[in-house]
Formats: sequence, C-alpha cells, structure tokens
Amino acid sequence: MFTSHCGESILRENPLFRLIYDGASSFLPCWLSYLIAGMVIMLILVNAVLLGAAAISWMERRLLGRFHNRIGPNRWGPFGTLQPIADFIKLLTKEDLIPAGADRIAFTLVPIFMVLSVILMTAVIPFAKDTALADLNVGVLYFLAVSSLTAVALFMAGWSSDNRYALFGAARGVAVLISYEVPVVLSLLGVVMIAGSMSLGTIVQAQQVPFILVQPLAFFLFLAGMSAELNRTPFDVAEAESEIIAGYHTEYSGIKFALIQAAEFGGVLVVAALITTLFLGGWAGPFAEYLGWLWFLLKTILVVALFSWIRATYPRLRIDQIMGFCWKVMLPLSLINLAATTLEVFFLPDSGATTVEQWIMVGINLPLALVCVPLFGRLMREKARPGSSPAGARVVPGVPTIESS
Amino acid sequence: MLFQDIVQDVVFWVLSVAAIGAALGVVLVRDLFRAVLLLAGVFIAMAGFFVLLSAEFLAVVQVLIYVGAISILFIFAIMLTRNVRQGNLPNRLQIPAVLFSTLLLAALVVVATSTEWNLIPDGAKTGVDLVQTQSVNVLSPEALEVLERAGALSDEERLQAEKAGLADLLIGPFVLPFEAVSVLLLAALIGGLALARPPGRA
Amino acid sequence: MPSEAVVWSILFLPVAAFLITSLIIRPFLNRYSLLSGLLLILCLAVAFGLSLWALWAVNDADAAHRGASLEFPVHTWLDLGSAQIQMGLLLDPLTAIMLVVVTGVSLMIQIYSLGYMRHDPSFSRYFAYMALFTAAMLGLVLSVNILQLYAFWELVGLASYLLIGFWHDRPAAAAAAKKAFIVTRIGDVGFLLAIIFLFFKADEFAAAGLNALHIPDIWAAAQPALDGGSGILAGVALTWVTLGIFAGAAGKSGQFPLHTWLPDAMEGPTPVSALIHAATMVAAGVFLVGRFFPVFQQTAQTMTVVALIGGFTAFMAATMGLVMNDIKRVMAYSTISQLGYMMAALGLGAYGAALFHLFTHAFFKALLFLCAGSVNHASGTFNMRYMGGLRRQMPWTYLLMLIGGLSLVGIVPLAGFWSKDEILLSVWMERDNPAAQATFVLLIVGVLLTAFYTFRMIFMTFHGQFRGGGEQELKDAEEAQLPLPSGVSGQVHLAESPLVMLAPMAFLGFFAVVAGYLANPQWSALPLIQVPKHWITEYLGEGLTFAQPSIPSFSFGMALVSTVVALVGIGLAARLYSRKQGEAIDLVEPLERARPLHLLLTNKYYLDYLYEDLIVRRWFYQGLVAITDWVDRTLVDGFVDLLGGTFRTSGRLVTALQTGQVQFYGTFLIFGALVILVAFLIFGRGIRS
Amino acid sequence: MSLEALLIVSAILFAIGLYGTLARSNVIAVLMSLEIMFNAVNLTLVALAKFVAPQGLQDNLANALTGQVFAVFVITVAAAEIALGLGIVLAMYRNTESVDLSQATQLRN
Repeated sequence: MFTSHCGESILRENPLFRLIYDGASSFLPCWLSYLIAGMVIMLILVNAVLLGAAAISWMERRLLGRFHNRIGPNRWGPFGTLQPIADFIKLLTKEDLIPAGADRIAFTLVPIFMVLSVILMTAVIPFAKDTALADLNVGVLYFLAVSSLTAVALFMAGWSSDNRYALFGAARGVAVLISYEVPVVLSLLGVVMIAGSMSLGTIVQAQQVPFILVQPLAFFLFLAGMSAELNRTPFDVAEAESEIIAGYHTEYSGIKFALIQAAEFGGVLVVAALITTLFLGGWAGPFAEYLGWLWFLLKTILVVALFSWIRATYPRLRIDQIMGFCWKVMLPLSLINLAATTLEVFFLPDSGATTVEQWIMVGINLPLALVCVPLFGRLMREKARPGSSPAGARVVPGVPTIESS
Repeated sequence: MLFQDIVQDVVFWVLSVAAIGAALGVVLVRDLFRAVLLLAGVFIAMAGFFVLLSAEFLAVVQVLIYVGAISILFIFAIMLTRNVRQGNLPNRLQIPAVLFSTLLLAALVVVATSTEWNLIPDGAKTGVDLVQTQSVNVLSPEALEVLERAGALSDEERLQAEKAGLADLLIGPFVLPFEAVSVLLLAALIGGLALARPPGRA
Repeated sequence: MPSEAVVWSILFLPVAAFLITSLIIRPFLNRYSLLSGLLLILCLAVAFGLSLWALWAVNDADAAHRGASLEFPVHTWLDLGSAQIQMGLLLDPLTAIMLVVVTGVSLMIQIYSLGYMRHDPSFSRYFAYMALFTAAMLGLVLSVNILQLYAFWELVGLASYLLIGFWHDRPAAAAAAKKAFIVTRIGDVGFLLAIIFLFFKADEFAAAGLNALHIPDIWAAAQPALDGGSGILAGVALTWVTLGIFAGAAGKSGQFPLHTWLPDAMEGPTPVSALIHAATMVAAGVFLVGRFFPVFQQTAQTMTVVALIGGFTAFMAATMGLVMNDIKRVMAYSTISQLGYMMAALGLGAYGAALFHLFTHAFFKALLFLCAGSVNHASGTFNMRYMGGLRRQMPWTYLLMLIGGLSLVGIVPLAGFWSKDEILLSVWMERDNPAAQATFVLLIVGVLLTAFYTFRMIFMTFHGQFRGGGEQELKDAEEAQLPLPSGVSGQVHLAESPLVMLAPMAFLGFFAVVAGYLANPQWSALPLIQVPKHWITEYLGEGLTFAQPSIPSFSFGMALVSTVVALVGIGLAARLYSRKQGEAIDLVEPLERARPLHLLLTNKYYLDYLYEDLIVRRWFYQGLVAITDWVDRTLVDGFVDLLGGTFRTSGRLVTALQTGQVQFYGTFLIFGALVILVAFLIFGRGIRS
Repeated sequence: MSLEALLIVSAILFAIGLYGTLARSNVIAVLMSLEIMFNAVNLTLVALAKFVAPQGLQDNLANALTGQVFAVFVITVAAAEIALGLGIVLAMYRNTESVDLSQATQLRN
C-alpha cells in the first residue's frame, strides 16, 4: 500500500506504478522503492517510444512501397520487420562525424533534445484507462509546450552544424513550427472547451461522440498543423532533399542521425496517439476496461497509416505556400471553429457535455467544416496558382534572408 | 523530515544552481547563440521552480511561451544580425553595473530575510496547495477527496475550492488588467508588424 | 402692455434677419439676394410696429406712473461672487423713443437701399450687415446691464466697421473703416475703464443691495446720500466715471477730439451713412449720455465739459462744413455739428430738448442723406463742383432736400426749428453759468454757419448750370494726372430716382415737416391733433427716476433771434452761390478769397495731420515706441537673455550627463532606486510597524 | 526550500539580469538580461503566492491564486515587450548595420 509518509505523488493513480511500488516496498525503504518504480515506468516508456518509432519506420516504408506500387523492405525478418534493427546497427557502426567549424556542445545536444521532447510528450498520453504516466490537469498545454521545445533543437542543429543548408533548413523548419503553433493551439481550444478540461484523461471520458465528428474542423486543422510541425510531406521544406540536401540534419551521421530519425518517427507515433486521444475517443471501445490499450493501439496505427497515406499522396509545397496556407486558411478556419464552438457551448444547457448535445454539435459542425474547408481551399488555390504572383516580386514570408558573414 | 520534503529540497538546490549558473552564462558568455541556449535553460529551470511551487499552469505556460516562442524569437533576431560568435561584449559600464547589482542584491536579501512574512497558516496549506495546483480546472473529485482527507475543508471552503481557478480570477476581479493586457498584445502585434516591415514598402 | 417676449422680439427680428441672410440666403440662395432685403424690411416693419406699441405702452403704462419704465425680470448671465452679470430689458421712455427712431429710420433706409444697392454684387452681404447694425443698436438701447450695453456698443462699432468698409476693395473705404474703428475704440477705452471701475466697486454696491452693473442701480448709486440716495458714487470718482462714459459717447458721436472718423466714414454706401448719421451709431453716443443722465447730473465738472465740448464741436464742425465740396462730407460735418448741439444741451441739463433734437434730427438728416444718395444716383459723383442745375431734372429730390435743409437750418415750422429752438432756449435759461454763456454764443454762431453751408450745398447742387457730373470729374482728374477719385462713376443719367427710393424719402420728408408738432408741440392749440403740450419732453422727464430736467416754455424772442440769424446765413449763401440759369460755369470757390482761413478749414484744422503725423508717427512711433523698444531690447531682453543664459549654461553642464545611451540612464535609475531602497531600510522601520 | 531561499535565488537572478542589462553592449543580450529579470520577478510572485497569505485568504481560497495571476500578466507583457523589442532591434540593425547599444545615441539630441 502506498504509504503517506513518503508523501503524495502524482504517480499515485497509476496502477502499474502502484504495482511495482507495493512489490518493492515490501523489502526496501519506501524512497528506494519509489525511485525504482519510477525508473521502471520511464524505462518502459522510453523503450515504447523507441521501439514504436522503429516499428513505424518499417510500417511506413512498407506502406509507401505499396503506395508506390513496389514491395518495400522485405529482406530481413518476416515481411522485413527487422529492417529497422538492421538500419540501426548500420548507423551505429558508422563514424560519428562532427564538422570542423561546429559548436560541439550544441551539436551534440541536438539529438538528445529531440528524443527528449518526444519522450516527454508521451508522459501525459493515456494509453488506456488510468494508464497515463501523469494525467496532468494541463495535459494539452503540456503537450504543446513540450513539442515547442523541438524548435530550439531545430535551431541548435541548424546553427551548430556550421552549414548553410542546415541553417536554411532550420530557419524554414522553425518558421513553419512557430507559425503552425497558432492554429494548432486555437483548434485545440474547441476540444478543451467541450471537455471542460485540459486533462487528456478527462477529454477521453468527455467524448460521448468521438470528437472527430464533434470538431471536424479542429481535427482537420490539428492533423495539418501537426504534419507541418513534424516536417512531414507536404510540409517538409525543412528537409527538402531536392533543395537543401537534408536540411537541418545534413551534417549528422552515425548514432546522432539514428536518434534524430528515431525522434522523427517517435514524434509521428506520439502525435498519432494524441490525435487518437483527442479526436478518436482514446481507449474507448468495447470492453474498454480491459481492452482499452488495444483500441488505443489500433486507432494510433490507423492515424499513422493516415500520415503515411498523406505523405505518399501530396507533393511538397513551397515555403510561401505553406506560410500562406497557415495564415490565410488555417488561422481563419481555426477562428471560425473557435467561434462556432464557443457559441454552441454557451447556448447548450450542459455546455456540450451530454451525448445529445454532442450530436447536436455534430449536426452543426460537420456541415460547417464541409463548407468551410473547400471554400478556403478554393481561395488558396486561386492565390497559389502559378503565375498569379509576378516571379520577381515573390514574397516568401517567414523565411529570413541569412546574412553571409 | 518527510521524504517528499527532501526531494523538494534537492530539486530546489539543483534548479537554483542550474538557473543561476545559466543566468550567469547568459550575461558572461560571448557567443550569443550559446547565450540564448543558456537563456532557454534559465527558462526551463524557472518552469521547474513553478512546478515546485505548485504552479503547474504557469510552468507549462512558461515553457510554451518563453522556451517555445521567446527563445526562438531571440535566435531569429541573432541570426538576422551580425557578429554572433563574439557579439556579447561588455560595455564601459562594467564597474558601476557590478557595483549596483551587488548593492541591489544585498538590499533585496536584507529585505527578504528581515521582513516578517505573514505566512500561510499550516491549516490552510493543503487547501492553498491544491487550489494552486489545480488552478486551471474546477477541482476534480479526487482532488477534493485529498482536501477532505487533509481535514482542511469546511463546507464553505469546499464551495470556494470548487470555484477557484485562474480563469475565474482573470474574468472576475482582474478583468480590467486582463482586457488591458489584451489590448497591449494587439498593439504589440500591430507594432511588431509595422516595425518588421521593410522600409519603403507602404 | 407688451410681454417680455414681445420686447425681445424687437431685438431678435433683425438678428433673425441677419442670421438667415448670412447663414442661408448668402451661401445658398445668393441668386435670390433680393430676398435678404425684403426679409430685413419685413422684420423691421414688424419691429417698428412693436416699437410703436412699446412706446404707447410705456406712455400709457399706468396713470400714476405715466412714462415710468416697464419692469422686466433680469436673467443672470454670469455669477462672479459679489458681482452678478445679468441680462435684461430696460424699457423706459428714452428706450421707447429710441426704438421707434431706430426701427423707423432703419426701415425707411432699407427700403431706399433696395433701389440704391440694386446692382451691387454683394447685395445680401449688405443687408446682413445692415441687419446686424440695426440689431446691435436695438440691443444697445434695450440693455439693462452696462456690460450687456457695452457688448452691443462694440457690436455697433463692428457693424459700422463692416459697413463703412463695405466696398473693401477700395483702399479709401478700407482705411476709413479702420479709422472709424480705431478712433471710436479710443473713446471706448474710457467707457471700458468706467465699467471696470464700477465692477471693482461691486462689493460696495452689493452692500447697499445694488448691482454694480445694473443701470438703474448705477443711477441710484450716484444720488447723493443727502437726497436719500446711497452716495456710493460721489466726488472725483463720479467725475472720472462719467468722463469715461462720456469719452465713449464722444467717440461714437464724433465729438470734438474724436470726430475725425465721421467724415471719412462717408466712404461707405450712402444709405449706410444715412443710418450711421441719423439713427444708429452717432445717436448711440447721445443715447449713452442720456442713459446715464442721472449720474452725469451729479457732477458739475463733467456737465461743464460735456456742454463745452458739445458747443465747440457744434461750432467747429460747422466751420469745416463751409468749405467741403463733397456733398456727403458737408452733411457729415453738419451731423457732427448737430450732435454738438445735443451734447451741449445735455451738458446744460436740457435732457428733453437734446433727445427731442435727436428725434427730429434723425428724420431730417436721414432724409438729407437719402437725397444726397439720390443726387449721386443721377450725377455719378458726390462732388458738388460737378453738379449744379439738378433742380429741373429732379424736382422731387429738390423739394425734399429743401425740406430737409430748412429743417436743419431751423426755419419755422419745420421739425428742426422746434427742437433746435428748445436747445437754444434751454442754454439761454442757464445763462448765469459762464459755460452756458460761451456755449450759447457758439451755438448761435453755429446756427448762422449751418444756414450758410446748407444753402451753399443746395445752391451748388440744384441751381445754376450742370457741370458734367462724374464723367467730367474723371476727365478732369485724368487731365490733371491726379489719381482717379474713388466712388465716382462715369455714368450720368440725369433723371429722378425710382419710386422705391423716393417713397421712403417722402415719408421721411413728411416727418421732417410734422415731427415737431407731433412730438413736442409748444402749445396744444391745434384742435385737430390732441397731443399734449411739451409731450415728449415731459414724457422723457418722467422717465427719469432721479433727475429733473428743465422744460422751457416757448419764447418768441428766441425764435425770432434764431430765425433771423438763420435767414442771414441763407442770404449770404444765396449772395455767394446763387447763379442764374445759363450763367457761365464757375468753379471758383468764393470763400477762397479768405485764403489762410480757407486753407485751415479745408485741411480740417490739420487735426488729421496732428493725429496721424504728429501723434502717431512722430510722438508715438519715434518717441514712446522708441523708448519702450529700448526698454524691451536692453532691460527685458537682457533679463530674459540672462535667465536663458543661466539655464543654457546649466543645461550645457547637465547635457554631459545625457549621453543618449539607455544603459547609462538605466545605471542612474538603479542608483536612484537603490538610494530610495536603502533610505527606506534605514529610516522606514517606523512606518511599517 | 523556504520562502527566504526562494526570494534570495530570485534576487540573485534579478541582480544578474540587472548586471547584464547595464553592462552588455549588444541589444539582444540586453533584452535577454531583461528576460532574466522578468523571470526573477515571476519567481518572486509565485513564491510569495505559495508561502505568504494574501489578504482575504480566510474569506476565499481563490485569493491564493493572486500571485499566479500577476505572473500571467507579467508573462504576457514580457511576450509583447520582446516581440516589439526585437522588432525595434531589427529596425535598428536595418538602419545602422549595428546592434551595439553604445553606438545608439540618437536619444542624445
């Protein structure tokens, strides 16, 4: 039993933690068992992320192969499932280069930061009922805050590499990142308002109807915004191979490169998990008490597949198109969504908490989304039509010109 | 001493050393880029302090705004100007600055230590702690349970605690500064736009 | 009895005309500018009717208080502690008569103006100014508060400025307007000083339950304590106050040292001159003295000054009138002279006689001016040297001019005779007073001169041969290579003026004939007209709360003397200027034989030269201004420079601190904050506990 | 962890920030130092909120959040300040090719 003389802990609610703690405390001092239990949980999480990232990389490569009408990695292990391990070992054995003019400390810290922020994000995600490491009451905000740490890491990578392409990539990536932060946050506000909480667990429980239906606009915006923040096609200008080699991680090799890749795929995994939590009802499903983790996993894989599908379908956008999309389409849409949700929550008697009310909101929001998205898309298409802006006067917002000193 | 308090003290000292060290680095390091990274370190340490002081919302906001936005802005500004590597030079006011900073520090320390603070009574501590921790939520049933277990909750207090939240304060008694800050932000937005606009383009 | 609103509407009808004309008709409906004239005439006609009603009401107010002023509530305008500034109406016999005169004469002049100004492009502006002028005069007459009166007083000045300079593109007109404004202002300063003095006496007034700016209260305050008055105003102070008021009156009425603006004011349109000279501006001065007559009466010094200045002005202006060739200028001097008569009468206590003369003078002088305008209309010039022989072309004008002239000269039985005779008689009755003796002599000589210049004017204008009018004058000026005279048009069409001009002239002429009986019959023998004897004088006298004017009865001797003197003057004029039909055109001025005197007179006693060259240019510019300039440059500037230098030097020292570096400032800021903090830590303990 | 210790830490941070603000020549460095000062102040506010009983705590527990509310305001104002400050820095750099504060003496005249 968790004894009070070791103090209250945020992990108290976590059944896994309690299990380990109770087991350990039977023959160890409480502080030590506390430490052990925490460490075990963290180990599980870190490994889950890294292994998940590996699995996703395999899955995506396979999927892309199918989309490309080819087979994809299939040599190592059944269906090529061990391909990621092989890649990892290959990268591990390669030389770990640091460019001559690099800022060594910053350069080395980048992969750590990147993986760190991904792992930190997992802390608040409820994989099943009461299975979040920490069901923070500011969970959504926490997620956004930690994900914004990536921006610093990006810049560190770009700057410390002492490479023009890396810097370009970083500048592009950060510009995209901080721009898309705005519509993403605004779109999540609708979800938070209906749920009445920023705690992810509460949000899952509040989903009488999956929020993908209640907040279709928010789902669309969040998906697009997160694609951009993860530097995924069609928003992957930060590492556009045909333009700036590999962007901010041009100079990274060996294990550092492996970590960066792991962080990228881990990011996809975490974001997919978050989308599952926020919009797809999380662990909800038949026998959620026992099979919650399964539903959660299935939904997450579905979202990852969706990401891969998007990646396989769309060509890369120009940076100015990306910026224009953010400020001219996503921001207005997120404001429309916010305003609509506010009014609905305000006028519905229980602030949208009951099933009936959420169905009412579905009835309003779904047509709204179906009208608004194509409408703004049409507007955007007209803006982005080639030749619509004179070539010499092309304005590229968000991309600073780098001084050549 | 409770285990929790020991953990708190250790974390506090670690954070203090980290924050002060990083802050010293910010003002002393010559490489501006490293200075910004150290500044981000200060911000993160500060977020840690906030968690320690049961201001979770502030901690998250601190990370989101300071680390995620302000540091990035600083980096952008540094990149757009020259002389990053050797940019953080001291000016001629070195000696008076050291002198005055030290004097101010001494005065502040004197004030901090000599003042008889009107500390929160022990009875109310748990309630305050919970109200602050749960500052963004209406208190969850579990939290109220904790409160009641601590025996610090009368019926009236329970009502208050259920209602206590940053948002209620912001929309309630502090609504005027809140609105003023909103206007300030709008003005800053427009001002920033006007300033960043290249000259010659109307 | 008229209600307050009715009396106010006498004032506000022309104000409304002014506002409508200037704000609506002139900006938007200028094509229908005739409207503005008709509107003003309509307003004035109604106001005239209301004025008659007011006159009748005041006369008939109460059997016991016949002629007493009607009481109206006053409205507080500003409350300045002990001094309350109020606005209100004062409707006593003097006001009532002035209302009738102003509205009546103004009405006639406006009708006349319809014809006279018909072709002027600024027709509506003219009528706007005229409305303002009339309104200001009515407000002046109606004011119960001296400050209110002063405001309207200055408005009269402003309106006259605008009207004299109506043709502002003529330099002479602009200069004349400025001159009128400035010269009358000199007098106004005296008036203003008197008001300020009264204002400073406000506490004493309030102690006696009076209001320092309320006109009836001022009357009461001036009464000596012995007679039951309060005696607040007495002695030297009273003399100075009355002299100040008289200075204002002298400025407006063109009394001796300040008369120079009046002849120049002839640059305005002729109907304006008529209005200024008959009913409004110059009458304002006489009215002002009459308004404060109970106060003036309490100080013999001022009365003497008023009498002597009036007498001297009457004489001097008449002498200058002898030699003028401009028909309007002759009349201008005649006006000054006649105002001198009124002032002299006031100065010798003949309140009724003076105002009676003001009344009659308004009619015949307006008539004369309108005749002059009519003559100008035909001949294109005002210069009498280029007129002559107009009698046949303009018989009606001639007849009316003759009536006006005879009335001015004072020939039985025209209006002027009765009023002038009463003045002379009043002065004669005071003959124990040496000032009265001198005044009497001046006035009698004035009668002679008046007769002479009046008939010189009539002979030069209407008799003899026509001498070419404006055409000829322009031609002569061209030949002599002189600058072209202003106000002369080359269009000569010798014909009678249109009916719209003649009708008001005829109306005024009728009054010039009968006003004497109607207003102030010396005996009530005429059976048909049941007007009481000495009606107006008694009526006015009863309006006076505190003073008792003398009412002389008719004296055949005086009438005889004045008539004989006047006839002598007419005869002289006939001897010198009468030319038979067909006699050679003669431009030689008979009076030029007395060369130095003529020169002196044509140069108006060199007064303009004295004022402008000596006083303004030499004494003021080179003397006073030079001294003040020196003081300003060396003393004031030196002090300012010293002061500035001190701060500049100290500033330069402090400038060293202003490096422009924010951090430098920040350092000082922190230093200051530290000082405060440390001071609080050391000394602030007591505050906290 | 006591209130005094927290206040002293924040005082040290404030002093460091002050030193940086006064003694650095690069505008961006000065702005960074300013941010340190802001953070020090925030730390003080939150620490006081945690330990010191505000007025009316007995009446309403919500008053314990006053310090945090102030911190929220400080963060907001700091964000606005930094956005404008960096905008000004960029404008300054555009005009003078320099971000050296000791070169920026336009305030002198």
